[in-house]
Amino acid sequence: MAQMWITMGPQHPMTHGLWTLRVKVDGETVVDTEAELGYIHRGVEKICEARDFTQVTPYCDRLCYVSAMTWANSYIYAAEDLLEADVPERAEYIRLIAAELQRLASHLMWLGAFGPDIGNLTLMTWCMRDREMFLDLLQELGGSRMHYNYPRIGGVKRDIPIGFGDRMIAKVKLFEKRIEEYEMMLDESTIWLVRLQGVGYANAEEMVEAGVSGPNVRAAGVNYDIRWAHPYSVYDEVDWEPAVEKPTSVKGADCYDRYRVRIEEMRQSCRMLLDAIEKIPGGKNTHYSSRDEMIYTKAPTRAPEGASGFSNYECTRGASQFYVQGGGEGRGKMPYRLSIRSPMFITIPFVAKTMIGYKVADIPAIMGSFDPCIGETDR
Amino acid sequence: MADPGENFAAFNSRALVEMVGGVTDEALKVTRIKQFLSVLAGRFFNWAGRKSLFTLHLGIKCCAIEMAAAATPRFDGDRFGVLFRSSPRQSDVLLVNGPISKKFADKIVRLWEQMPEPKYCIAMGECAISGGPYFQSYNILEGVDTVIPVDVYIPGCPPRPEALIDGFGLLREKIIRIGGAPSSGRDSEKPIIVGDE
Amino acid sequence: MKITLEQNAIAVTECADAINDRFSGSGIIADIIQHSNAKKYSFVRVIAPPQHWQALAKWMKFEIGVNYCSMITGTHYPEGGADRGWEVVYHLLRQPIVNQIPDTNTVFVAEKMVGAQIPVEFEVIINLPNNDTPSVPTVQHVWVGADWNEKETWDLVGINFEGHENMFRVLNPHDSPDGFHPLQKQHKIRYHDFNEMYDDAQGFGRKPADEGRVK
Amino acid sequence: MDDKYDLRGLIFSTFDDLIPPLLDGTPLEESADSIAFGAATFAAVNIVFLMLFFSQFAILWIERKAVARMNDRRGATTALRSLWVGENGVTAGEWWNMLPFGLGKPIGSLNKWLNNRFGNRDETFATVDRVNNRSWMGYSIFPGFFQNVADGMKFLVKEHMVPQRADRLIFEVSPFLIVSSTLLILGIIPLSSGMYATNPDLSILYAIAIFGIAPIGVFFAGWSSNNKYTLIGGIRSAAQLTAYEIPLLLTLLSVAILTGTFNIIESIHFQHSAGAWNLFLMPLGAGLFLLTMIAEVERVPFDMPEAEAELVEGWWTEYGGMRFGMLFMAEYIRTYAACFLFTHFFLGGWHLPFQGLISQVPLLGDLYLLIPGAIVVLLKSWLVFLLVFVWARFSLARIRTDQILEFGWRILLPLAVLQVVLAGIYRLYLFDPTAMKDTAAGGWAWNAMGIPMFVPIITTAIWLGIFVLFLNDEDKSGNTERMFHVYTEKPAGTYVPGQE
Repeated sequence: MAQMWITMGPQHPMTHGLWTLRVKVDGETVVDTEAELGYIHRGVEKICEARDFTQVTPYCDRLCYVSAMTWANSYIYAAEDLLEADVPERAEYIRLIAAELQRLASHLMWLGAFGPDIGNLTLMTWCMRDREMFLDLLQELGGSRMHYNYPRIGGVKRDIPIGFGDRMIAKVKLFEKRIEEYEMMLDESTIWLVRLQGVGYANAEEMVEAGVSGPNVRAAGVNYDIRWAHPYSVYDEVDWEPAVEKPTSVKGADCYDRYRVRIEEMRQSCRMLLDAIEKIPGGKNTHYSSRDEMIYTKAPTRAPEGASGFSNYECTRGASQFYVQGGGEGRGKMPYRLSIRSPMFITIPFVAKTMIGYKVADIPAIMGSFDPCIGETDR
Repeated sequence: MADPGENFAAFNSRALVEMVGGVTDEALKVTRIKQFLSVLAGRFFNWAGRKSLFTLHLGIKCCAIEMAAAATPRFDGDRFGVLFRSSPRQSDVLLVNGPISKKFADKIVRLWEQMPEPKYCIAMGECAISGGPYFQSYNILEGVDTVIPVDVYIPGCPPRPEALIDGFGLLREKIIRIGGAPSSGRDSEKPIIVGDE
Repeated sequence: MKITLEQNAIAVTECADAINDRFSGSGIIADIIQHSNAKKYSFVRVIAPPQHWQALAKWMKFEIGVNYCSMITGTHYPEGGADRGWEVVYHLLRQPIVNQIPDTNTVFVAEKMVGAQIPVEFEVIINLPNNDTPSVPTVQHVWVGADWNEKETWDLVGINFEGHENMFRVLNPHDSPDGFHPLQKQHKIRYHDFNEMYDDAQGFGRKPADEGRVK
Repeated sequence: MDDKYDLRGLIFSTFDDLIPPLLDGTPLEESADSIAFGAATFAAVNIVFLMLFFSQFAILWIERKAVARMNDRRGATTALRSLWVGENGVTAGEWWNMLPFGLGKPIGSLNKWLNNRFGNRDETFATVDRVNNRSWMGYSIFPGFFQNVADGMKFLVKEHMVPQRADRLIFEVSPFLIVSSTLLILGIIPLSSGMYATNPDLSILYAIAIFGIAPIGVFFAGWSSNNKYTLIGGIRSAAQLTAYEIPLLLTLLSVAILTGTFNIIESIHFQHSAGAWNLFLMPLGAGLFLLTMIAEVERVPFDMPEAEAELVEGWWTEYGGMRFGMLFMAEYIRTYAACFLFTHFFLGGWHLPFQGLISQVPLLGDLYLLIPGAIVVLLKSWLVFLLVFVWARFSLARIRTDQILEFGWRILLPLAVLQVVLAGIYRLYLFDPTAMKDTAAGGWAWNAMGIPMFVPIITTAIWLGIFVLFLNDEDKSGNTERMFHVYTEKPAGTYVPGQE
């Protein structure tokens, strides 16, 4: 049969954003693929060269629209490396709580978007319903639904409100039950299993070689999580285990493994949250004023000439890294060069090649299981 | 355009011939027939058109997530007939929810041209209105209204889903006025800005 | 579970020493630098001349197991002097691949990791002379992950990667003018000093009302 | 047993009484009977068709609201009142004043009275009511029912666009092919024994033949749009329908074998006269019929031809405006027809549940039989739609193309053959034709071994047992490892804060 190229995107339900996947199909089988990015390239790196170190944070929020808090945190750690700031421990705890809440919201958004990819619309509304719980909690911290601008160099913007801890515990405990509901709906449905199992194999070594990171490699059995490999917040003090999937095939992880590993990661986030809110220094029912030394330490605003800062952060989709160079003639307040490493930028071309050999109907399943986010990819 | 002064009793074949028959241009003929229909069934079609706003399922950036949230349990845009269709042929509203880069500019114009009249455009969020935080960028247009006409602006970064729903409400208010007028003939109509008293 | 500071120090020292021993006379210098954020972990910073970069990359990959090329940063220093007009920074990781064999159930404890299992960060800095055609040898065939990173660095910063196959613009539009690389410092951002960064290829300029206005 | 209300007979006798006297003395006198017959048929056909067509809005509404409940939402709330009360306080105008000759004055005064008496303009929750499109006093009558009316009317005024390089003739023709063939199905669907448009002898065959036309239209539409998504959708549709038509035909063949007729109405009569609905005699057949019908009308989980995730909107991607509206409507009419056919073949048509037993009770029995058959049929169909089609659509995922074909050829086809054999055995060896009775009480033709209704009871029990067996026979040990094998040192979910 003749082969033909199909252009999927930029406006296509499969893409979860704006990018183009060009697929060469032979009947229903994918023969070749090409990924094309850049539809929302915004030049954040260039704009940030004209911003203060503090003014960069909102742009980092907007890098990835479903996990704003983790991206802002990632930048903050790079800036703290550059400016040599000290962070109070309570602030680190609050950052951990905020990041894990964001991880829950982000994974729920992923599961919600993954449902329609496979054809299950109910999953989307259920996940978005539960996501609102965590958005409410994050809103108490940052004041906004999506872009919080919450962490500061040397601390956080404001302390957790009174009652936040109790509300969070209640919601997290409720959510742990909801995870079981999802599993009941999905894992016990044969259609869900046959759509995901044995589809989209990705080998661990190839993935690491290609630069894929985060839950996608943990699904293939690589127990690498920056939260323990290069601990940055107080992840070494709270109770958790990295969620790693044991692959059932030598070919690596399939879509089902990637789905399971994220479900498990949500469980681990719940566990972490419940522990962290108990262990937080100063207590969960205390509210310090916004410039209190418990949550904020004043950091220098000017970076020394030639200094550089680097952060390696476990974002919801993998390792997000920031590299900040300070200094320059008379412009020590602004980064001379801000470089952003997005996990999905390297993953998307890899995933495009992963699809070869599967059916057209598997394209959304494979693509969705890798959790693409184009905001951070195109920067 | 539905004019309240038009006589509704004017429905007979002669009127149709008078309005349409003399025109040879195909496109104009179609427009005339549509005009006639909208005069004919005026209110009813206007009501139908504003109560059933199918939105193109186009997610550009942050606001796309709020667009999705507006369709889900807490906000439930379905109450007002706001559904999301993936094909531009079947949608009425182009919801631009993010910055328009130079690479995407001609694509969004094409999407807009693929949508059948009457169609409406909502610019959601700062990026679509003016470039937003990226107004200085080398790759971002200063708002989607540089390439396609916009009916409603919803400011916010991103606007909350309530604001989006309010934007749809204001668009419906506008449709009461303009009816199914083709998008190219609406230049005199002032765009609506949500929250602007 | 975590990698302790002691484990980190041992691994970093081993790696830095190994690089310094192997490439002692070639101008490649490996240092141990401590992060000043978070938990104050250390990493290896290698400063290498461009001509030895490919050899160093292959050696690092196959001898000390650096299997992960995570980020490539190009920087333009128009006033950096004759030797440092451009800088390319590679961030590499050594990340252990364990327990990928099916039907095994090895429980994995970070505190017990030794030797080459311990993850280490590397930062390789390559300074390029101040000219119009900065170029470094490609490491596309060493790490698959370097492929698109190099494409991006060429697209945005304009650093040529010698021997890179299938180079194309990934983020900027394909019809951008030749030689337009927005992150070079001669391009000012809009509204600061210049009306436009470059002649608009597609003709989507600013709105007429804003013309001539400098914010 | 025939339905108590013989509307068709009433129409025919009325026309027979009316028309011949009118034509007395005219040249048409000799053919007066044929004219009366024609006019009566015309009236009956129109009444039945309109009933079927407009009751379709009910299933659209049922789907919308049921889905909303499953998704934890409210669903559409559009009330007809918003026709004259505009948006955000901007009134849409008093359209009744524009009608000629003051025809609309009563509507205006009625509306004024309603607004004065029950209006929510100055109520405490006026905003809430307005936001929720509620009606007077915050009450909402069939909330969202008129949403589908609005959708349909809107499609009417949309621009008609043909893609530039489409095969214009076929592109324009195929929606009509689909819609007209779909409407033909409604022609043979009886609402009750006294209410049907036409009743050909081989109506089962006719229904299946007509169901087979629309796929050609689908393929035409997919091909002519000159779009790769529609092309793939059309080809998928052709492959899927071929794979599922054959089990469907075999299932209907087994229905015909069991009931001994190819006529829908007679097969319904058989179910009552013999004493048990077909559902209890051939649960396997009912299951096969539902599965193949879901595939036939292309709904989740078998909606590959319009898989939204990979093919933007499937084979109708390029259709907009009223063409799309008609296709959408045709889709639902097909679904609705499938529900009717299931009701007729397996759920005993217009017969009430336990009609044989309850009709024996002195007073209650008479009242029970007074329920019109058409209502029973409609309720049963809506229930089938709600419990099978909607529920399946919104709780299951979509199957892949190769899986759907494999399922059709390798599983459904052998099962359908098995069902044909079973039906033959039932008819030949277990059926007692002497015990059939066409009375309100029905017959007892399925007695065996001296136990009344032994055959349906034992059949249902066996198939229910097999179903439960399959339900519980998930290979727990094997599957558990595959399902929940993410491992950690301490299993998640078991952790209690503060305890180590």
